[in-house]
Formats: sequence, structure tokens, C-alpha cells
Amino acid sequence: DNNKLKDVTIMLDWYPNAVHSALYVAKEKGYFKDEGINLKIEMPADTNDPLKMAAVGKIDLAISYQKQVLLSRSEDIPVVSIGSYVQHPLDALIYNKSKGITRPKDLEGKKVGYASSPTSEPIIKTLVEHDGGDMSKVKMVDVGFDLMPALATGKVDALEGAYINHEYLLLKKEGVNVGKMSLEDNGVPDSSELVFVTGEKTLKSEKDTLTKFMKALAKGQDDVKKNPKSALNVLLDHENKNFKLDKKVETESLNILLPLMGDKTTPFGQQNPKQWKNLADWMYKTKITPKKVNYKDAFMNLNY
Amino acid sequence: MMKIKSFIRLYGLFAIFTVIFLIAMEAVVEAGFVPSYIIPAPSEVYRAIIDNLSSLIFVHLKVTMLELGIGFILSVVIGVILAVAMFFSKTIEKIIYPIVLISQTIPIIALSPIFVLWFGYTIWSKVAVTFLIAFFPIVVGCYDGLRSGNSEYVDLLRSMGATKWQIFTKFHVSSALPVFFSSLKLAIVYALIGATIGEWLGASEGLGYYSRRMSGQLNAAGVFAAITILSIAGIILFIIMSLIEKRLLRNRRS
Amino acid sequence: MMKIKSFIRLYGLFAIFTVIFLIAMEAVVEAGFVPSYIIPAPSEVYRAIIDNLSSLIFVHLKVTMLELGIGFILSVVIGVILAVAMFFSKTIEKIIYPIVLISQTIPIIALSPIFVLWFGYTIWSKVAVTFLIAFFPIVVGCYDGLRSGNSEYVDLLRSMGATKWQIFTKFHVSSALPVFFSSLKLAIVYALIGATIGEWLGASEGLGYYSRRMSGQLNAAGVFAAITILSIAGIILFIIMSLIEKRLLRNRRS
Amino acid sequence: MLELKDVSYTFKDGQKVNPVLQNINLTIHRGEFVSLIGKSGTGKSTILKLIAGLLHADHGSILLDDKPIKLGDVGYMPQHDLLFSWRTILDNILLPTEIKKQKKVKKQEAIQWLEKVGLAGYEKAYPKELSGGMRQRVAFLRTLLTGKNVLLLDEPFGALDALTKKEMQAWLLSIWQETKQTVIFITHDLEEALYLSDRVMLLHPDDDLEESPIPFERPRSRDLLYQQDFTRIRKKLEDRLRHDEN
Amino acid sequence: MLELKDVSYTFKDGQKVNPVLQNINLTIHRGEFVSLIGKSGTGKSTILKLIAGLLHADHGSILLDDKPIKLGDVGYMPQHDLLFSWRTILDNILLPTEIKKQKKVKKQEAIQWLEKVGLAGYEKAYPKELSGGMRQRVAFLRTLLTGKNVLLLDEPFGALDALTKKEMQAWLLSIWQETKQTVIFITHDLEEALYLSDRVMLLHPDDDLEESPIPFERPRSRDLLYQQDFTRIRKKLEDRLRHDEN
Ligand SMILES: Nc1ncnc2c1ncn2[C@@H]1O[C@H](COP(=O)(O)OP(=O)(O)OP(=O)(O)O)[C@@H](O)[C@H]1O
Ligand SMILES: Nc1ncnc2c1ncn2[C@@H]1O[C@H](COP(=O)(O)OP(=O)(O)OP(=O)(O)O)[C@@H](O)[C@H]1O
Ligand SMILES: [Mg+2]
Ligand SMILES: [Mg+2]
Repeated sequence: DNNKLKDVTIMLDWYPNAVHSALYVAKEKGYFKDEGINLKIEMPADTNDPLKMAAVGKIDLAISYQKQVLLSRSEDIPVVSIGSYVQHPLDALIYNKSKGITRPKDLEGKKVGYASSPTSEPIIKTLVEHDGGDMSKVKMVDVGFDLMPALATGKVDALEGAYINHEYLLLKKEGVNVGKMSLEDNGVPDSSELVFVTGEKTLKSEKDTLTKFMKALAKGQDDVKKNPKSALNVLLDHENKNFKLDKKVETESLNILLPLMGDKTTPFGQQNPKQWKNLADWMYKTKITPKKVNYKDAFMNLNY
Repeated sequence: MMKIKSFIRLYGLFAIFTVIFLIAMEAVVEAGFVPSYIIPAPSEVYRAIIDNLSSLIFVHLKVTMLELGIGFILSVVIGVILAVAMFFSKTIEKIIYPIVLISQTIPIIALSPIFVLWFGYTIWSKVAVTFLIAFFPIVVGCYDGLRSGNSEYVDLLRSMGATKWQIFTKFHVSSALPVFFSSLKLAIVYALIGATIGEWLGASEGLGYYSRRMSGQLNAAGVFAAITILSIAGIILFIIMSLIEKRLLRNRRS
Repeated sequence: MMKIKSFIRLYGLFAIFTVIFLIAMEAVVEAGFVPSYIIPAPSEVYRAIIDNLSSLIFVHLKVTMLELGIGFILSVVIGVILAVAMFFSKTIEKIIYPIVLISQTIPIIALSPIFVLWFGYTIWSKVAVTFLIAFFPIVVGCYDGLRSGNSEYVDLLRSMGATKWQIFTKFHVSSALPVFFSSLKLAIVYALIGATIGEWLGASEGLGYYSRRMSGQLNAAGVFAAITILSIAGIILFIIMSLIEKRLLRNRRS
Repeated sequence: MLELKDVSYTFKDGQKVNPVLQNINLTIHRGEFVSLIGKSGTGKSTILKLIAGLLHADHGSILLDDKPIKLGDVGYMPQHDLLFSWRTILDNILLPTEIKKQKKVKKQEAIQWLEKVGLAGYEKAYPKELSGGMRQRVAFLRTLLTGKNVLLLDEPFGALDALTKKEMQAWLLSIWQETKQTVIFITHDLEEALYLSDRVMLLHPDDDLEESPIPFERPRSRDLLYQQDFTRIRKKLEDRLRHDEN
Repeated sequence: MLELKDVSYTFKDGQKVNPVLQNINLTIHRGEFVSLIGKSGTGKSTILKLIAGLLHADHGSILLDDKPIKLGDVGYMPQHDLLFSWRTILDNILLPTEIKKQKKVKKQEAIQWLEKVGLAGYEKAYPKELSGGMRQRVAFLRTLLTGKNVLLLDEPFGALDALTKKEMQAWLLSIWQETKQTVIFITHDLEEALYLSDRVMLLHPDDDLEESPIPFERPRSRDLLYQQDFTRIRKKLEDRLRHDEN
């Protein structure tokens, strides 16, 4: 009876990995179907594509970054976040321990690699200045697509934009002497790494469906929490057809992720207006957004 | 039998060279001069291929070849039509040629949202990229080939009262073949790159997709497994094109 | 004066076409058929260009042209040397040609870690990408051009006791020029793409870098500003190549 | 009737200007066989190209049956054989047939023509496999098979030995007598010109066209070549040509 | 001394096999002027290509002064003019000089040569600007300027009018008498063959090479052409050629 189901297309932030377990579990177990949803999962070419596609309604949902949502709104791209997926940053300062970095100030005279992102420089600036350092002494290097080789080959001393649950793990696995430093402990406001984004129009017309989506997904996330091992297997099995994921890395990744995906104070999916406000203020202060974004328009918590 | 023998004779040298190169690489990586997450040891790549052979060949290569096939055929058909139109009409040339050039100077990645918007995540977005990359050498080669014909022969045909179209079919088509084939050989290789890049714009199968995923995992052996298969496919396609060229240009030397 | 006039006459049509196209685009975007964050209105792009003109031209275009220049010259030099070596020696051909082909079937993105390892984030990593993309048409075009010479002329030179090298310089070089130039025109455009892509592998200046940065800032007008300048540069480079071709092949028709 | 009225032609290439023909007047009647002789480089081939419509006169007009000449009106055999290297001999001579859909020449017929010019068995060969004289005969056949009423032949038998040339001449005359085509024939062989033509036009370097009617009856026999009248005209033409020496 | 001993040659192209020459024997002495005549397609040009070293005999040997012939030993003028379209006339005739570094011919000298063949002022022209006969003269000059002791000329004066041909012949003879080069000359013009040569070799289609010595003293005057001895030999050769008809 697929005919009665409503097609919902979601575009991932990146290729499937541990963070997407809930999606695959919910799909596998039929939670979406139960809600009358036939979920289609797509993968993006570029990290900026999902937002645009959601804005034009080409897709119903996108997994994107909270910062990107605010940036989009400042560029008049009509997207709204309807739920938080990873409620805290995965992004951290990943550095080469053997380069004598112990605190942000130590970045002075060092090279920091980043991936053409407009937020990287302000983040490092905030970090360094919060520690009383001088940003002008830090050399920022745009390393294009490839963060990991840049650090691994010693072309840079630290990375901004690398994830604690992915790049950090992989670099460690390859024997690079890496350390990580949290951003939110060093002056950068807390933010949701991943959020669910939809277009304003879609939100208006499909609010119901979207709510159901969140509901089904929350169920999936519950299962993941209860039994991470089997959840991961669902993902690995699904991907196995075409592509083998590294089970060890993904397991570790999921361990890091789970505490960040909803706790007692903020349940899974819930968005904290305070977090939005602080982030929007910081982005304006650091000139990432050319104008002050009305953070209240940028998100909406659905009731499910 | 003859064919196989001559093939071995022809490419034996390359094979020997390759083997020496691979052994050297193995030694270099083994000795730790190059980290294996950047350039993997050939033995690792070999294992990565063998372990995933059936999925590499029957899933990923198959899909990439399909994209390449459709894209290449479209490139040839549309590329030739454009070149011929430009050959017949200066007006069309003046309008088309700049557009063709512009199409090449736009970085594909900048087009990705547009392609996705138009074609979604179907095979057509990959075909579009393949086409975009492969049709350029065909247009330029075909057009230059058509223009390069010796005018004495054209005069002879004109004196017979041949129409423009007849001069085109009886003379220019044949005289353009050498340059045209030169460009077809480029185009088939570019079509392969095109299909690979196209897969980066969103795909769930194909060798380009595979290599990108592996690269995201810092799995160099996996990346090179895909590259190895791509390279072999590229060489085979090129050889096929060259054989067709040889065949059709057999009676050329005057 | 004459030159300018004939230029206007030649490209006037394209200009008219472009103007119509831009007006249509403006209307389409204005009317909201296409959101301006996917395809920006031409007027926005114009403003984005004008507002940043000096940095676009004197910083980014300059850097991209420098990368292109070095990469293109290297492509021509090395491409021609390889083609000539292949022309003179079947042995070299059998070894080199497959390597050249392999170099083209490897997705650049897969090479990016290697390039980073070897060249870091200096201009040389971009030059390397430029070279890698542009030298292929030159090798194929130059080699095919050299082989296409009418053998009667070769016989004549042989009868004069000309050495292989003399036959090469007196005959093959000249007879290869048309195909060679056809490939140079491709190569110059590819070199531009190469420089752009090279900048994506890590850069702090250049139009490729600029477009990527703008794309990261979701500034579509900025992306298209860079693309516009890239396209104009591409067309100008192509025209320059065509003029050189025309000049050198002037006395060709027999 | 073919008329050249006050025709002038100048080759121009950038700065270089080479005025080749000036105020040429020539009238050729239907069915006439006219030879064009003259020193090398005086412009004989250029006149044929003008009549074929390949070049356009700077001044004057060229009329065929009172209408300006246009491409495709006449059969033209250029001085170089210009065979298509990728076509077999048979396909080369069938080329005009492919171009003009009416007056189809069948393959079988074409093979018979090949036999007549001594190229039996060569229909499937490629031009590179032929000797110079053989190529010329193929080019000649190709012109013949255009089936036009006016044939312009630029040194068609130049590369042939005396014997083959004689055969070709006899054969050309027999065809001509049958079909009553108009023929303009460039040659450097005075004997040939006299033997074949109704009229011989001598093109002087100063662009003067000197006419010599050849009054012998047709059909002509080879013995003619040794008759006094014949040698007298030949001698006269030789003198006239020699006159151009200075 | 140039010797062809039992030379055979067969054109092969895949399946097609065309045995052109069989057991050809020919000895030419230093300084001799030998003409090669015969029906179109008998293999005259092929013989020259063999001597030039461009083709390799299947059997037999070709010796120049007792050493096997090799490329570059002789000056060869092919039947097609084969001028390089991208070189000026001057650069075309200077080509052999560029190739062989010894025996440099100076530009000034080359221009004088051009004047001698009636092409004064054409040194900067390109081949496409020349008439057929003019191109042939350029190709002829180019061969001459190889400066070799043996010249192989394949119908060098075929596209020339009688007058120009006569001039060229006289001129060739004067050069030959001066330099004592060995010349092998292909022509279809019997008069020309007889007038120029010490010996005329007639190549029959059955590959028989028939020798006719031409006993006239040198230097020869043009009057020779009308002497009885001359016409007798000419007649004889014509008969021999006609003999090949069947
Ligand atoms: N394309 C051209 N450009 C410039 N000059 C040319 C061109 N073609 C021919 N000429 C010149 O025109 C003149 C006449 O050439 P044409 O070919 O008509 O001579 P011709 O009488 O046929 O000579 P031949 O008997 O040698 O064939 C020559 O002086 C030649 O240099
Ligand atoms: N490349 C080739 N392949 C095959 N056959 C060839 C080739 N070249 C010449 N022949 C054949 O060899 C024979 C002799 O050719 P050649 O050119 O020597 O004749 P020729 O005596 O010079 O004739 P002509 O007087 O017409 O120039 C011809 O029958 C021709 O068909
Ligand atoms: Mg002529
Ligand atoms: Mg010959």
C-alpha cells in the first residue's frame, strides 16, 4: 500500500555514517511507514547544496548545520530549522600534539587548515583572543576539500572544521598524534552541529508531515540509544551493498555522538532558543552574517 | 590467436614497466617513505580490489559505464551537430562558439545546484556532466577538421554543381575524419572523467562515488582500487577508439 | 581601427544574443521563476563584479592567470616533448601512452592528498593540476598531427637523404600544425579549468578560490561574478590561440 | 553557345596582385572542339576555371546560351588529377553521378568505361595504387561522366605515352562525334591540338587570343598528321609561339 | 656506374598483390644520359623509386659504383611536383641545401636559377600561386640543387609548352655537359628522349627492357630533329611501342 504513503525526500549533510543511524533504523523498522511516510534519502555534492534544494522545495528536508541556517537566512534563503539532530558541536580544534599546542594561545605562529568555510577564521579568532592571544600571528591556510591529509602530511599544525567523531578518529587510527580542543569551552558559543532544515513554503504546507517525520525519527533514535550495536548494524548492512564502512570507527563515532543527540534537559530534536540567539549574536559580531538575523524566524520546534 | 600475440608484443613493454613500477612502489611504501594513507602499497590496493571485486565491477563500474555510454553518445551526436551547424553558418558559429567556450570555463561544482535542480539525483545529472565535459573536444575537433579540407577538392565538387551539403558529405566528412578521431579519443577519456565527477554531485553507485567515499574514510587503498579500475577502463576505451580510427582511416595515405 | 570594426562585425551577433539572454534572465529571476540564490539576476552579478572589480582582476584573476600561464607552458613543452618522443620511438610510445591515459582517468580529487604532500599549498600544486589537465590534449593532438603527414612528402625528403630529425623538422612539424593547434585551443581552455580546480585543493587567492569562498558564503552573485570573469578570460585566451593559429597557418591551402 | 566578353581576372592575395587575364573575348559554338594553347603561366587554366564558374571575372561576362554561367553547367577536368584518396577508382568516377541525381550512370556501365581507357580490373583499387598516367585517365573519365554538354579539359593526356594518348584521342573524338558536346581542350602538344580541334586559340602572354581555324574534314585519319597542310599550320603556330619568346 | 641486377618488385597491400617488375637488368655508366620510355603503368616510376632507395627490391640488387644504393645517393624528382605548400618557392628549392649541409647553395644563386627557368620574381610566391608548368619547373630546380651525381627525373617537362620545354631541354643539356652528371629521364615524348639521350630504354609491359643507342654526336643542334637518321630511330621506337598494343 505504498501508494497511500507520502513521499518525503531528505538530503543528508554528507555520505551515510554513524550519525544517520536513526534514519536508517526508523526506515528499516517501518516507523516512517507507520506515519504514512515513504522516505527517500539523497546525498549531496557540496555541503551547501542541501539548504538550497530545501529552499526551492526540490527536497523536503535537509540535514545541515545550524550556522549555515543562519547564514542562509542572512542571504535571504528561506529555510527554517525544524529540529536539532546533534545538539552540540562536533567541530573542534584538532591539532598535532607534537607541535607543542596545549591551549588556544599556542596557535600563534602555527598554521591552521580549514576547508574554505567562512566560519573557520572567526572561530579561531574567537578561540585565540579568548585565551588572550594575537590572531594576527596565526596563519590560516585554506586547504580545500581535504582536511586530513593536510594535517597528516604536516602541511598544517591544526585543523578547524574537522569532526571529533570522524577526522579525529581516522587520523588517530592512522597513527597521527592528534589532540582535540573543544570550541564551546573556549569562547565560541554552543551550537547544534546538525539540524533538520526545510523550506519556508514546505513548512507551511507540510507541517503535519514534517511533524510525523520527527516523531518517527525520534522513535528510531530511541532504538539507537537502547541498542547502538544493532542500530549500527542496520546502517552497515544498508551500506554494505555498495560500500563497506569501517565498523570500528563508526562504533566509536556513535559512542561520541549519542550523548550529544538529546539528554534530559533537551530531549532529542528539541531546539534551544538561547542557543540560537547566542549563535546569531556571535555570527553578527564576527561579521560572518552581514546583517543581524532574526533568530526566532530561523527555527521552529514541532510538537510530537 | 594472432591478435593476442600482437597485443602482447605491443603492450608487453608497458606491462614490464608497470610491474617494475609496482614493485618499486611497494618497496617505497613498505620502507615508510610515503605514508600508506596517502599512497597505498600496490599489494594493499590489489587486496582492496580483490575483496570488493564483484561490487566494483558489477555495481560501480557498470553504473559508471552506463553514464559514460549515454553521455558520450550524446556528446558525439550533439557535438557533431553543433560543429556541422557552425561549419555551415558563420552566424551560428558566432553565437554558438562563445557559448561552448563559456560552458567549459564554468567550474562544474558551481553548476551542481543547477544540475540537481534540473535533473534531480537521477542518472541524468551524471550524464549531463559527462556530456558537458566530453562534447567540447568533439565540437572543436569536428569543426576544425571540417574547415581543414583542401580547397581544390571543394572546387572540383563545386564545378560539378554539388550543393553545399553534397560537398560536405562527399568531401568534408571524409577529410575531417583524422582530426575528428583525434578528438573522439580525447572525448572518450573525458567522458570517463565526466561520469566520475558527475557522481560526486550526488550518487549512490559508481566508481566516482566509490572513490569519494573511500577518500572520505581516509582509505587510500580503496581510492586507488577504484582508480585502478577507472584507469583500465579508460585505456580499454581509448584502445577501442584507436582501433575504430585505424579501421576507418585505412585507405587514407595518398 | 579596421581590427576593431571587424571584431564588432564578427562578435556583434554574439553580443546581441548575450544582451537578449541577460535581459531574459533578469526577467526570469525578477519574476521569481528561479530563486536568485541558485541563479542570481545578471544585475546582481554585475554589481558583485563592479563592487569587487579591482580585487577580482588584480588579485584573483592575476593569480589564476599566473597558474594558468606556468601550467600551460609546461603542458606545451612537456606535452610536445612526449608526443615527439612517442613519434620517434614505438618503444617509448608503448610505455608513455598508457601512462598518459592513466593520468587522465584518475579523478583529481583522489590526487589531492598526493599533491598536498608534494607541493604543499604553494602555486605548484595548482600548476600541477593545470598541467595534468592541459597536457593530455596536447600529447594526443601533437602525436596524431605528427602521424598524419602524407607519406609522399616524407619519401621525397628521404630521397634527399634527410635524417629522421630533418624529416621531422622540415615536414612533420609543419604538417602537424593544424591538428596541433586544434589541441592547443582545447588545452588553453582546459588549463583555465585546471587552475580553477587546482585552487579548490587549497589556495588563498585566485578565481577558483574566490568562487568557492563565495559558494561557502551562499553568495550566488559572487560565485557568478567569478564565473563571468573566468568565462571572459577563457574566451579571450581561446581567441588569442585562434589568431595565432590563423597567422601561422596562413599559407596552408594548396 | 559559350561567350566570354571582355573578361578580366586578377589574382589578389593581401598585398600581392597578379593581373592574369585582361579583356579576353572568345565565342565557342555548340558542338565545337576548341584547343587552348600558350606558354606556361599565361592563364589557360585560369580561363577554364572562370568558365567552370570557380573564379569570378573582375570585369566582363561569361555566357552559356545567353545566360550567365553558373557552377555545375559544365564538366571540368582540373590540371591536377584530384582523385579522392579514400574512394576506389570506381567510386571516384561515379562521383558526378552521385552529385547529379538525373542521368544516372550504372556501376556496370562505369566498369565498361574503365575497360575502354585500359583500366580493366582496377575498379576496386585506390588512387595510390595507380601510376600517374592511370590517374589521369581516371580523372578524365570522371569528367566525361558528368554528362555535361560542355567539357573543359586541362591537359587531359599530358602524362600519357604516345600510344595510349593516341587511343584516348581517337576515343575522345568518337565520343564527341556521337554526343556533339562542346569541348575546350588545353594542351601543350600542337599535333594533338591540331588533330582534334575545329579551332586552336593561342593565348599570348599579353593576353591576346589568336585564332587559327583548322579546316580539315571530319572524321580525320591519323594520316592527316603527315599532310602538308597540317604541317604548315603546325609550323605557323610554332612560329607564333616562338614569337612570344622575347 | 649504376647497376640494376635482376631486380624484381611487387606491390603488396594486404591481400592485393601486384607484381610490377621482374628481373630487370640495367647498367648505366657515369655521365650517361638515359631515357626511360614505355606505356603508362609499366613501372617506369617504380624503377626510379627503387633506384632512389624509396622502395626495396624484393630480389636482385641495385649498385651505385659497386656499393648498394642508399637513400640520399641520388637526386630524385617525383612525378607529382610535391611542393611544400607552406614554403615559398625559394625555400622550396633551397630544401635539399638545408638537408645536406655541404654544398651550400646561396640564396642569391638560387634566385639566379629561378630566373634561368623563367620564374624571375616568383621567389617569394607560394606554390598555390603558380601554374602547373611553373610548379614543375620549381620541382625540377629543387632536384637539380641536390647537387647529386645521379639525377632521376620523372617526366620533368610533361606539363610544359613546346617552347618552354625546348628552353628547359637546352638548358638541362648545357648543365649536364658541364657537370657530367648521370641522368635517368622518364618521358612520353619520343623526340625529347631521342634528342637528349645517349641511350633510350623501352620498358615493355612484359618487363623486357629494350635498348636503343642514340648515336648522334654532342653537342646536338635542334636541326637533328629533322634529320633522316633521327626520324628513322624515332619511327622504329614508335613501332616497337605499338607492338605492345596487343
Ligand atoms: N592562386 C593564385 N594566386 C596567385 N596567382 C596565381 C594563382 N593561380 C595562378 N596564378 C598565376 O596566374 C598565372 C596563370 O596561371 P594558369 O594556371 O592559368 O597558367 P597556365 O596557362 O595554365 O599555365 P600552365 O601551362 O603552366 O599550366 C600564373 O602566372 C600564375 O602565377
Ligand atoms: N602503391 C602502389 N600500390 C599498388 N600498386 C601500385 C602502387 N604504385 C604503383 N602501382 C602499380 O604499379 C604499376 C606501375 O606503376 P608506375 O607508377 O611505375 O607506372 P609508370 O610506368 O610510371 O606509369 P605512368 O607513365 O602512367 O606514370 C601500375 O600498374 C600501378 O598500378
Ligand atoms: Mg595550367
Ligand atoms: Mg610514372
